Parts: sequence; structure tokens; C-alpha cells
Amino acid sequence: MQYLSLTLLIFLPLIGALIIWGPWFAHNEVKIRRFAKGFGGVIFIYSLFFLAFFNPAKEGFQFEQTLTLPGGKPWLEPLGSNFALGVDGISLLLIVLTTFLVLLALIASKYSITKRHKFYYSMIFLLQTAILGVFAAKDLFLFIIFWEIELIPMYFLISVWGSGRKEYSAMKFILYTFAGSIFMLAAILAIVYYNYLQTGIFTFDLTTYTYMKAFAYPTLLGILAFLGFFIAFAVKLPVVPFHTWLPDAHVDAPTPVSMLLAGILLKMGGYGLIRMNLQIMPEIMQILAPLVIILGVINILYAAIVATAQQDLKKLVAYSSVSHMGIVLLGLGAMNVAGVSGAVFQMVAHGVISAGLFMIVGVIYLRTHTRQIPELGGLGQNSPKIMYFAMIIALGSLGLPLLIGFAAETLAFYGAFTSNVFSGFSLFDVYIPVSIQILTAIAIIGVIFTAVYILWMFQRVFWGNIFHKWRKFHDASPHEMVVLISLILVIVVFGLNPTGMTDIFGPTVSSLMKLI
Amino acid sequence: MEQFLEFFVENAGAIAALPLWAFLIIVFGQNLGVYDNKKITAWITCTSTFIGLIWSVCILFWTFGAEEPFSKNITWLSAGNIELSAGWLIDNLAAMMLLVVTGVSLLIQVYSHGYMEKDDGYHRFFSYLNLFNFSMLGLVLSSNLFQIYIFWELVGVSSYLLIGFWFRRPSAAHAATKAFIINRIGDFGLLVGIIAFLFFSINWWAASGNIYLGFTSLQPAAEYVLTAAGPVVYCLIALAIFCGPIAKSAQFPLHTWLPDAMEGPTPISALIHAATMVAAGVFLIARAYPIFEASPCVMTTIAWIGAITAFITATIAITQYDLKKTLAYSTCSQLGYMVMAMGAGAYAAGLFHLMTHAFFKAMLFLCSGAVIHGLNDQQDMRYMGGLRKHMPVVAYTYLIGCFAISGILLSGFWSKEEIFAGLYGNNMTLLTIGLIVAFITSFYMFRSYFLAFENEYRGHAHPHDAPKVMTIPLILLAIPSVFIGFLLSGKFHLPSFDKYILSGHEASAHAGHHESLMLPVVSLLIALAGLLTAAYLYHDRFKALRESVKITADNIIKTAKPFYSLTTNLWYIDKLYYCFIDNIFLPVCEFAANFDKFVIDGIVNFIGVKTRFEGWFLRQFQTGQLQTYLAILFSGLVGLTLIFVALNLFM
Amino acid sequence: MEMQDIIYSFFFYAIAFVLIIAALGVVFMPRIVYSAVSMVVAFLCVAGIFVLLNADFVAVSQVIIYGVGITIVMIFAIMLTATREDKKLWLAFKFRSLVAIGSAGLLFLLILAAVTKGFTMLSSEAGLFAVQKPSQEVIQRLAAEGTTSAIGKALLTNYVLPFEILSLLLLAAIIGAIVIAGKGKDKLINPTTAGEKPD
Amino acid sequence: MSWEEILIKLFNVELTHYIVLSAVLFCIGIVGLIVCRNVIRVLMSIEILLSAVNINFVAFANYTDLGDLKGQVFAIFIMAVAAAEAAIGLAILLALYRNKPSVDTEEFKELRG
Repeated sequence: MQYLSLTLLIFLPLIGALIIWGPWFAHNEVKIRRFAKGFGGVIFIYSLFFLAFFNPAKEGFQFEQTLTLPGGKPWLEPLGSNFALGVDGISLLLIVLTTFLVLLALIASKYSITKRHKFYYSMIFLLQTAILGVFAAKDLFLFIIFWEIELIPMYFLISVWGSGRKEYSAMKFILYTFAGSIFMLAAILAIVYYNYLQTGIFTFDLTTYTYMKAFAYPTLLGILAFLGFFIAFAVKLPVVPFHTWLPDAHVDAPTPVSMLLAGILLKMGGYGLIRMNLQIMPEIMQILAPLVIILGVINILYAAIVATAQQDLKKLVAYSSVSHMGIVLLGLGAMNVAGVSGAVFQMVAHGVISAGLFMIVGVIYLRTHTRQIPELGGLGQNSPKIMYFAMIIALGSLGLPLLIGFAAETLAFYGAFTSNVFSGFSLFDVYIPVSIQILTAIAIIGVIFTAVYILWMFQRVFWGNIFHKWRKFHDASPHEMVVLISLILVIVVFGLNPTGMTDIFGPTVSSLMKLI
Repeated sequence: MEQFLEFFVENAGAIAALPLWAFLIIVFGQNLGVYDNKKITAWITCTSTFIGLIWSVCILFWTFGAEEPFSKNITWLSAGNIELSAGWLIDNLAAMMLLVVTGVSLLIQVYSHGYMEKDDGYHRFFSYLNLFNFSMLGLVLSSNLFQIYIFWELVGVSSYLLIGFWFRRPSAAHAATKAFIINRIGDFGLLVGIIAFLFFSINWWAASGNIYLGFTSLQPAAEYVLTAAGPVVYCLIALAIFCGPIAKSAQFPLHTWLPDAMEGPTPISALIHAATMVAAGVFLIARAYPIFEASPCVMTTIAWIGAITAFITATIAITQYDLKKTLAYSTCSQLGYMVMAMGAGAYAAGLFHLMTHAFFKAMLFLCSGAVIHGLNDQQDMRYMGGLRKHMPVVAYTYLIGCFAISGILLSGFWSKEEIFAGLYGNNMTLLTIGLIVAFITSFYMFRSYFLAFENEYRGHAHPHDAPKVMTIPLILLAIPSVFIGFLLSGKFHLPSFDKYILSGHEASAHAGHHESLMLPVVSLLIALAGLLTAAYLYHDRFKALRESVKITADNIIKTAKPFYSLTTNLWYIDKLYYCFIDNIFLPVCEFAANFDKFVIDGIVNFIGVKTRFEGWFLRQFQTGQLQTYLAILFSGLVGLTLIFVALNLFM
Repeated sequence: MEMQDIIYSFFFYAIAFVLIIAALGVVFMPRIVYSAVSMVVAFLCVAGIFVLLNADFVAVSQVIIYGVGITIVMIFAIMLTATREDKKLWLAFKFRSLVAIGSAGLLFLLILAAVTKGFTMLSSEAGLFAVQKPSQEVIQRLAAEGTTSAIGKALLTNYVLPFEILSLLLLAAIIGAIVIAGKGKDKLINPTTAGEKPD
Repeated sequence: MSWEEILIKLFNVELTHYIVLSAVLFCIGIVGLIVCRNVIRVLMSIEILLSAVNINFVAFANYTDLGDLKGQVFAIFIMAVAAAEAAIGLAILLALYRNKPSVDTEEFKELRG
């Protein structure tokens, strides 16, 4: 137990990055990859230990750790910021998801990365450090530092190894996210300063603002701070008007990076919404929940409709990500245990499923060098394995029961339906009785649209007659098999036994809801 | 003996688990290269189903002596105030359905071994088949509404896979997608209905201590919801739940997927799209009967939807020339009967018809499969004829099926008679529609029989008889098709299906029985009239008569041109949908995509472009000519100095 | 007004006149070689000005460093670049030239106004520049010893740190000049595409 | 002010005269810096500029603290810097000339935005 150090977990990938990057490491591609995979595996196993020793019943953070400078001073004393780490059920789950998906991305990198291997693998590890830091930070300042660090490796990963308009996409991604996080910085400073005014203590410690929260924020300040947080996370999640960086970034990123982008990076937005918006200022969330819910509904339906019209396979999958993250938004807006559980579940489910979908797209792209759906067709004929893997993942994506997405969607929809945050609103002094029940029912139409675009895509890509030019399309290679089978294993296992998942984060969500 | 039967009931989940194991064995066995023998696959599949059949029989015997339904559950998912369970519920309805599903499945699996032997997707086919069996049995065993939803979607997926079995055919791929999406529309309604129902009754479930949405306590829950939600909202909830059966049982207006689903292999059409899965809708209505029953307006809607479906699809069936499509539309029509019966309160009659229909429709489909197999994939009845001489067993079993479905003395007669009896005095309009449909049914079924099996052979292929492995299931299915209606009719001191199925439903036992000879005789006469009309129009024996009277099929088509074009165009329902998709849905999607690309992303890019423009504007001062910079710098310095001097002087 | 002052001012005006003409020549002579020659003249005039200002050491340094060293550098520059189209490279008849000349004129007027009005004001009232003629005693001392020893002492006592830094600067300049002017690699490598295969 | 006074002021050479002289040189240097098209001439203009500054320093040294000679020391420093500047200037000129065989300032626009 005492060997489980979150600091070590976070900086382990960084160590890996330094080892690979340094001049002492061989320039041999195979050696680099082998080392990276091994190191990623070690990190994954190490994170599993955290899961094993985690006590779900305990309230608050666990594995807490505060790093100080020699002499016991906080690392940023003048700011009142501590290098404090800790996890609860939600963040631990996302940490394990991160280590898992990074490992798979490393395995998947074999064919899609053809140049500058040292740089690539160290960037992936740097990314992992930043993401793990975001999930494990127990200090607002630390949180935002890791949040920003994550942009750097992502920028390089897209712009160096990407395809198409890669510089444009990378720049769009970094600028968009950065513009969003400025609002978050402002919001953090606002609440910290307000806390200072109230209590005379200048601190960034998260527990002060969440579990030990002593006061409610005044409405105006609260709403502004809430919106500041919300914009940052809305860009990351993404929420519909702020989503356009995502299709571009996904389309131009290489396959493993797309997997990570959809699988983990979007979850940072959802995690932030839970950690900051819901946990720090639930009373404001209560006021603004209609906004969150309406945006969630728009996300689900709008993105699904847009996805239907996409000709580019990766864009379609990207928009399906947007649509699925709408469910997270809907569940969070519900503000009850079922809804938030559904949102958390959906984050994990979507992490696995979208990674799988991007892997499938990558597998196809590797063989055909095209992602245009009309140019594909009948691929199932030569590659039944890929077809079946794709089918299971696609069915998981459309929320088939006994696959991982279903329990998440059901919980989120049920939570939203039974929520009492929203029973109509007045617009220009006219009361419009659009209750959350009606909105949820509208959102559930999304399951039809999801089926439409996913199955239509599947039909056009894998079924029908094969084109002559794809006659030599070969089936999944062992590397791809490993990645896809691992993902499918998770999809099926937690689909059959969702309780295994809810047991980890359920008590955290319950204790979180008790704060409201 | 009691304990012996208890064992089967307590482990009833094994019935569903067995096909799942078979599925896994076949999938892994094939992909890991353990074996490559088709017989092994067939044996694994048939054995698992056979054990299931025995198991079901034991369960059936248990239900004879049981007072209370048996239920066993585990928690599947819990969060906050809900706790969703999975498990099994054994009552009379479940026992009946188990028997039907396993029985028909077993025969069809045996038949499939013959039918699919030459196909290179043999193992794939059987693995799908096992997956379907697992889902269907799971659905039948479900102990609560939520679990039924889970398996509801799983049977949908199995059906999707099997319709798309020959996925290289674009039409099959298209039909599979269509079936899944239309079913998804129903699932959407079902999910909304379930969630809404749960929402209103959550306190009741929590207080009662029953498993959430359990079927055994659905009736008090429904009453609670009715008072909590009010009649209008309750009606909406019940209708939302009914959306599920509308899609799954191919009711108007979502019936259009079923005829397309005939793209799948014929055994699949027999098993899934005739006997079992499409009946799941009716099964769900039966399971959730207390919910529907509490609201008269919903019951009326259900009955009318059934009636409309029965009529529309029956009229379409008249003009079909594709043998399987005729049968598909007749399936829709018969399902319409069942749903109508359910809606009209004739609960037991609907289920009785479900059972009899499962047997004879499966048999009819298998016959058509044998014909198609024998004619090298010829499905058009215009190129058949006189097949009775070439494949007598198939012809006679088909004839039995025709008699059964038309309601001429064989099993269909008894179940239909019960439906009519239930409608009689209850709703005379529906009864009239029912009788009209009975005439049409009889007509088109015998039309197909005469076209395919009588007269002269008009095709080009060389018909050959089906192998034994295919004919034996036909014969075995013919036995219940002939006798089961009579045996369970409850007349002449025989066991009564109604009493058995209604034993747990005191409330719904009100469906009164009309004990008069008038109705059966009328229905029999109507069916015979249909037979005779078909014979007159299509049998060569009446050719001379036809020509002398000058009333032939062609003449009738000419006279009733509008009606004919209406039915050949499938009442324009499908066309309407495609029109909607092509002209509204896809353009809307395109518009949304363009909106996204040009407006939303346009705004983002505009901000970028604006910034760039500003940068460009400032950049114009950066000529790269150092001396220009110097000039600007120097003149600026001088200017500033002047300004300061001036300020100093004048201030 | 004494004779000494008149002679002094005569020398001043003569040198200043030549200096300004030579400076203008540097800028406006049509050929670069003429410019170089007028530059030498200008440097020598500056040395003369230094002599008038009692700065003999500076004047000598001026002659050595400017009049010889920098001139040679310039001559080298002219010869190494060896431009034939010298005529074309005379003046830039552009807007910036106008601006420059205008600004320079303005600046000159400004300074003129400042030194004729402002400085006298400042010097009389605030004593910022205690402008005075050097005392006769100091002049005599300087005439006797020269400034050389005084500057030498100053450089190695008070200004030893700047002096050393200056030596470093000169060293750096020498090395830098060699590095910059020395033969570099023939082909420049674009760092962004280095090591990549073309896609 | 009468003509006599002006004449007396003109012939009584003081600090002002030197400052005006250095201002003239400075302005010529600046004009040369901006106006000339030949890089070498630009370099020469810089030397003129520095000389102007030097004159200023030495003049102030002469008229304010002849005893201390700060200005002269500074002038020495500036000369050294000027020498370094000239050397580096020549080196840069040659490096430039190698890349683009011209000494025309109008041709060097690589920093164009």
C-alpha cells in the first residue's frame, strides 16, 4: 500500500519519455517501440494496483500525497498552491482508462507511425503524464498546469505525424483549448480570491472547495465562475457550438493519437465538469442545469444528424463522439445519482468504444489509404475478423444491451428523466412547459439516429460487393488483433457486468450528490 | 417428482445459456481452428436446443402443478434509487413460449443442416442461430420489463445478422440495416415507455420490495402509475411501450422491414421472421398486459393497429408473385390478428393463435425453402407450377399449412375461431374486418398453392425433391399444425389452452366465450369461399369455365386497376418512407453538415481570419527594409521629442 | 576678446567647416571611393577637434583607430564587394529619405534651440551643467603632462572593469567576425524539414 | 541683441559650438544611414554618427570636468566599440554578399513580414 505513490505513477511516463528521448537510447525503431510498449505495460499494471487497493466505500480522496520542497515548504508557496495529489472513484477509473488506452495506442502505433520514433514515443509519454496529472491533481493550480501541459505533446502529435491539413488542425486544437482554459483560469482565480475574502486563507486546495465547502457563492460571481469553468470544459468535451476543432483534429491525427484524443482527452472535459462545476458549485449548477441539459440534448441530436451526412469515416466517428458526449452532459445536468453515474459510465464506455472505432478506421486507412465511405465497400468479404470486431464495437457504440454503452446510456437517460432540476422555463414572460422529461424523450431519439449512421456506415463499408481495387485487402494483423480484442474484452465484460464498474465509482458519486 | 421438476425450474436460465455456450464453442472452435466439420457444429447446436426442449417440457409439467410463478433474480445494475435485475420468471406463458421456441428451433436447425450444407458460411450461420436462440430464450425467460428490453434488442441484432447473412448482396445488406433501424424506432419508444413507467412508479417499487419492473407485480404498479400520472400521460406511456411490439411484430406503420427481411436464408425467415421473434411483440403485449389493460384508449389503439395491419398486409399479399414475400405478408397479417385479439381483450386467443401460427407458418416457410432449394433459388411463383409431382411431401405439407392458416378445420381454425369469439359482441367492426381478412387469407394462400404446386410446370430449372433432413422437419411440424388447435381447444373435454394460460390472470379472464356454432360455421364458410375463389381463378381445371364466363384474374385486375396498383405498390407506405428519407431526412442531414462546416466552423475560422487580417494589416509596415524602420524610428523619436517639448512649453 | 580666442575660434571654424563638408561628402559623394576618402578627411578633422578640446590622447587614438584602422576596413569592404554598378547605388530616392532629411533638420533645429536657449537656462538656474572654462592650472598641467597618463591611470583603476569587459568584447568581435565571414556550409539546412523523407 | 554681440558669441567658442557641431554631424550620419543605398556607405555613416557622439563626450569633458577626464575615457571606449562594430560590420557584409552578391540595401528584405 505504501508503495502506491500517485506521484510516481504520474511521473513514471515522464521518466519513460526522458529515457527514450535521451541520446543514450538506441535509434533503432524496433527497440524504441518495444521499450515503449513494455513501459506502457508497466504503468498500466502499476495503475491496476491502485484499483486493487482502492476502497470505494471511503469518502473523499485516497492515496493522498503532498510533495514539498526540502524544508517542508509548498512548491509554490507565494501562490498557496501545493503539489497535492489524490484520487476518488471517478478519477481513479479515468486514470486506469488512461493507462490502458495509452498502452493500446502504443501497440497500435506500429504501422501508423513511420518517422521520428524517439520524439513520438516520448511525446505520448509526456501526454500521459499530463493527463494523469489532470486526473490526480488535488490542487486547482496543479490541475490547470497539467491541463495546459497536455496541449504541447498533443500539438506535436497532430502536427508532426498527422495527415492532411495537420498544422491547421493542430493549431486549431491548441488555440481553441487554450482560449477555453483562459476562462477556467479566471474562474479559478475568482473562487480562490472569494475564498480568501471569506476565510482569509489563500489556498488552491481542492478539498477546501469541494468536500469541506463552507459557504455558497453569491449568485452572480458563482454564475460567472461556473460559466468560466463551463466554457473550458465545453471546448474539451466538446459541447456543440465549440466542437468544430474536434472533427478536424481527429481527421488529421494519426490513428493512435485519435484513439487517445477521443478516448481520454474528451474525458478531461467531462471530468472537469464533475470535479469543478458539479462539485465546487452545485448550487449554481442547480440554477444553470437547464442550460446544461438543453446543450446536452442539442449535442446528442445535432451531432448525430451531422454524422449521418459525413462521407469521411473518421469525421463520422468524430461526430459520433460529440453525440455521445452529449449523453455525459445530459447525465450531469440531471444532478442525481443515476444521472451522474450514467455520465461517468458513459465517459469510460465512450473512451473504450471510440478508441475502438478509431482503431477500425485506422486499420482500414492503413490498407486502402482512403477514408471516404463511397470509395470503400464490401470489405467484410476479405477480412471477416476486422468486420466482426468493427461490428461489435459499432454495436457497442449504438448502445446495444450487454455491451458497455448500454448501461451508461440507460443510467444517464433514466437519471435525466427522473431529475427535478428543470420543469419549464419562462421566455419573455411566457411560461414554456418543456420539462426535463420531454427533453430526455427527445434526446433518446438520438439512439435511432445513432443506429442510422452507425449501421449505414457499417453497411457501406463492410457489406455489399467488394471493389476490385480492394481485392488484396488483408485481414487484421496480430498487433491490431491485440488492440481490438483488448478493447472488445472491456466492452463485453463491463457490458455484461456493469455493476463491476458502478461499484468503483458509485459510492463516490453518491457522496458527491450528498453535497447538494 | 416434484423436486425433480423444481430443479429444472430453478435452473431455467440454462435453457438460454446452452445456446450461448454453443455459440461460443462454434465461434472459438472455428476461429481458433479446433475443428472444421460441419456435422460437429450441427450436433452442438441441435443438442443444446434438444436439451432445452426437454428442459422446457419439464418446466411445462412443473407449471401444471404450480400454484405460484417461480422467479429468481440477481441485481444487474444499481445506481441511486434504481436497481435493475436480471433473472428468470417461470409461469404458464413462459413455459408455453419456451416450448414453442425450442421446439420450432430444433426442427429448423435440423432443416438448416440440409438447407445450408452447400453454403460456405455454414458455421457462421449456426453461430448466429445460436446467438438468436440465446436472445430469444432470454427474452422469454425475462423476469422484468427491463430485462425484456435487453433481450429485445439482442434478438433484433441476431435478426440483423441473419438478414444480412449474405452480406455481399447489396439488397440483403440494405434489408438488414432497414430492419435494425426500424426496430430501433420501436426500441426507442419502448425505452422511453419503460423509463417513464419506472419514473412514475419508482416509489411504489421501492416500497413494495419487489424487483423493479417485475412482471409478477406489474398490475398494482400500473394502477399506481395511472393514479400518479393521470390518464393522458399514462396513455402516452403505454403507447410508447406499445411502439416496441409495433416494430418487432411488424405492425402498421412499421411493418415494411419484414418483407425485406426475406433476404435472409429461408430457415431464418421461418424461425425468426415467422415463428418466434416477430411473435415476441405479441409476447411483450401479453407480458405487459396489465399496463395496457389499465387504459381503454390504448387497448382500442392496439386493436385497431392490429386490424389495419391485418387488412393492409393481406391485400398486399394477394398481388405478390414472390413465394416468400407472400408468406411474409401473410405473417404480418396474422400478427395483426394476434395484436388485434390482444387489443380486444381476447388475451388467450391471441396467444393461442401465436402458438398455432408458429407451427404452421414455420412449416410453410420451410416448404417454400424446400421449393426454392429445389428450383435453384427461384422464388417467383410465375415460374413454378405442378411441383406436386416433383416434391410431393413438400406439396402436401404446404397444403396442410394452407388449410391451417386459412382456418379450415386444422389448427388455425380453432385459434382464429377463438379470436372471432373474443371479438364478437366486443367490437363488431373489428370482427367484420377479421372475417374479411380471413377470406383474403384463404384466397391468397391457396392462390400461392395453386400457382406453385398445381397446374403445369412453367419454369426452366429442373425441380428436385428435398433431402430427408429437410422433409422430416416438415412432417414433424405438420403434426402440430394439424392437431394442436383441436387438442387444446378446450372443446369435447380436451385440455384447454385458455384455462392454462389464464390461470394466473383472473382479471383478464373476462374475455367471454361465445359458445355458439354460428361463428365457427361462418368463418369456415368464408375460408372455403376463399379457397374456391382461388381455385376458380388459378386452377387449370377451371380454365374452360373461366374462359366461358370471362371472369379471369387478368380481367379482375383490369377492372380493379386502382386497387391493384395500390396493393402492388404496397400501399405506398415504403415509398413514403423512402421519399421521406430521400427528400427530407438526408437533405436535413446534409444541411446540418453544411451548417456545421460553414456556419459554426465558419464563425470559428472567421475569428481566426479576422486576427490574421489584423496581423496582415500590421505586417504591411514590416517591409524588411531596415532603413525604413530606421526612418520610422528616427522620425518617431523626433516627433515625440517635439511633443514633449511642446507640452513642456505650453503647460 | 583676446587674440588667443580668435585664433582658437578660427581653427575651430576651419576644422568644423571641413568636417561638415567631408561628412556630407561621405553621404552624398556619387562614388563610394570618394566617400571613403572624405571619410578619412572627416576622421582627421575629428581628431583636430579633439586637439582643440585638450584631448591629445583621444585625438591620437582617433587617428590610429579611425583614420587608419576603420578606413582600412572600409577599403577592404569596398574592394571585397567590388561593385561595378556603383553609380546606381547612390541615394535612395524614396519617401523615407524625405522623412529622414526632414526629421534630421527638425532635430538639428531642436538641438540648436536647446543649446542656445535651454542649456543656458538650465546652467544658470539649476546648475545641471556647470559649464565653465577649464581653470588655467589644469590646462597648464595638461599641457605639461598630456592626458595620456591620466587616462591610463583612469583605465586601470576606476574603469578597470569596463576596460576588461571591453577587451572581452573585442575578442568576441574578432572571433565573431571570423566565424561570420569565414566560409560557412555551402548548403543551408532547413531545420523544419531536416531528417524527414519527403512524403 | 546687436550684431556685435552675436559676433562675439560666435567667436567665443564654447561648449554650445561643439554641441551644435556634433548635432550637425549626427544629423548627417542619420541621414546617411537612412538615405544611402550602398551598405558600405551606411557603415561609414555609422562611423560618422559615433564620431559625433565622441565629439560630444570630449567637449563635455573639456568644459565640465577636465580634471577627471571621464568623457575622454568614454570616448576611448566608444572607439574600441566602433572598431569592433566595424569589424563585425565587415564580416556581416561579406556573409551577406556571399548569399546575395549585392551591396544594395534595397535588396535585403528577408525580414519582410
